[in-house]
Amino acid sequence: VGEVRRYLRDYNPVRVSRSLKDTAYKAMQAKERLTDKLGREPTIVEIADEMGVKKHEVVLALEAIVDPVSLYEPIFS
Amino acid sequence: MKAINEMTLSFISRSANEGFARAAVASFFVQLDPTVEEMSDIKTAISEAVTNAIVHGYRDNLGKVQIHARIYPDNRIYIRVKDQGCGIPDVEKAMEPLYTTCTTGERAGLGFAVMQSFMDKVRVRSSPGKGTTVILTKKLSSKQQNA
Amino acid sequence: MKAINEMTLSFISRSANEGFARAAVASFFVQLDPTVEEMSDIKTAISEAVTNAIVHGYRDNLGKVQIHARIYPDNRIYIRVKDQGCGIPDVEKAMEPLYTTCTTGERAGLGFAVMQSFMDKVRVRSSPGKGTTVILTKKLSSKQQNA
Ligand SMILES: Nc1ncnc2c1ncn2[C@@H]1O[C@H](COP(=O)(O)OP(=O)(O)O)[C@@H](O)[C@H]1O
Ligand SMILES: Nc1ncnc2c1ncn2[C@@H]1O[C@H](COP(=O)(O)OP(=O)(O)O)[C@@H](O)[C@H]1O
Ligand SMILES: [Mg+2]
Ligand SMILES: [Mg+2]
Repeated sequence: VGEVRRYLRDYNPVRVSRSLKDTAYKAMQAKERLTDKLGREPTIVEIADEMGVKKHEVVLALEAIVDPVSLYEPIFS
Repeated sequence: MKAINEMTLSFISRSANEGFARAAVASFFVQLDPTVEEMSDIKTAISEAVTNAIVHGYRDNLGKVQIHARIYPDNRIYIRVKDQGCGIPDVEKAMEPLYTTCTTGERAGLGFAVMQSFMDKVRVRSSPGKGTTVILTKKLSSKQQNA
Repeated sequence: MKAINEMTLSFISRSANEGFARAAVASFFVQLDPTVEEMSDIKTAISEAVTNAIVHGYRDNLGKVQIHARIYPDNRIYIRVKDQGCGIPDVEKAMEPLYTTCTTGERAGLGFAVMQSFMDKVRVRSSPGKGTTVILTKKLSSKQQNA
């Protein structure tokens, strides 16, 4: 039983939510680096190029770290 | 001026779709290569408009929210958020900062003020019982200007 | 089974919108918190379907591409990509791996094969002169199973 439990725990494929947060964190670091280097705010495409990812990946990643506006409709589950 | 690109998005007024709408619109406008700040301003304004449609327009029911977005050759963006919800009896009053019909204390009455401060122009058309349309426009700084 | 959430997206068949469509659909399905692999499969399949609409359906002109996406309570997703372009005379043949009408050598004729390998089911309806509809479905692993 312990082994099955361990297997289930280890078999934990990376979820999009986590990978987006990782990307967002890297994007914020790239943004700071570029701001220093360029002396101005970099564009999203410049950040994506710096990271070697597509611009849409940066957009979606940044979205994942936005505080959601509080809504009082109950979230369906 | 004729738009050089446009898209339309429609979805159910579920709260889960607020983030989706914001991300989808951001994914559309990234072709203009904005900065993170510019994009964040646009996203914040859209959030407020979509949230209003969901929580006020369709207060007691679910309905459709439609977003139409356009890009003009001079770097102007156009966003129209439309609901067929309860409508606003007095638009001018609704747009006053701190005015809210929310009685639970959860909303600050600053949604329209936020849209106005983050976008160049905010237009609202509404008829009670028929729905509300909010039009947001903004001219983005072009890449040339940033260089 | 009734969908618990759905959205519709429509846009012009410009190549700039392929990436947008992929990102927008991905951001709709983020609410299911799929695995990175599942999301990448979905994005790849959508890319192929949207690219086909843009490059084959509207080969010689611009037109509208519509995407309709649904989420079912059992974690099944449904994606319909529709164009009103030239249509496909022989769908069965078109779906054969390596079959392509592209003569520039740019396309490998593997679009439908890719959709089929990344999604559970691919259905295609098409009439010459009227357009093509591709329906992709897939059941995602639920969080509970993996937790
Ligand atoms: N789409 C809408 N449908 C119906 N009423 C709306 C809509 N948008 C705004 N309102 C009304 O305008 C008021 C002010 O909106 P807003 O400035 O966003 O503040 P808040 O949402 O915090 O109440 C709302 O309280 C509501 O009464
Ligand atoms: N939306 C569409 N409209 C018209 N023809 C299409 C469409 N999608 C696919 N086709 C036809 O089916 C063929 C095979 O498609 P696909 O497997 O994606 O390969 P490829 O795009 O590399 O040619 C295309 O070459 C084209 O003739
Ligand atoms: Mg509000
Ligand atoms: Mg193809």
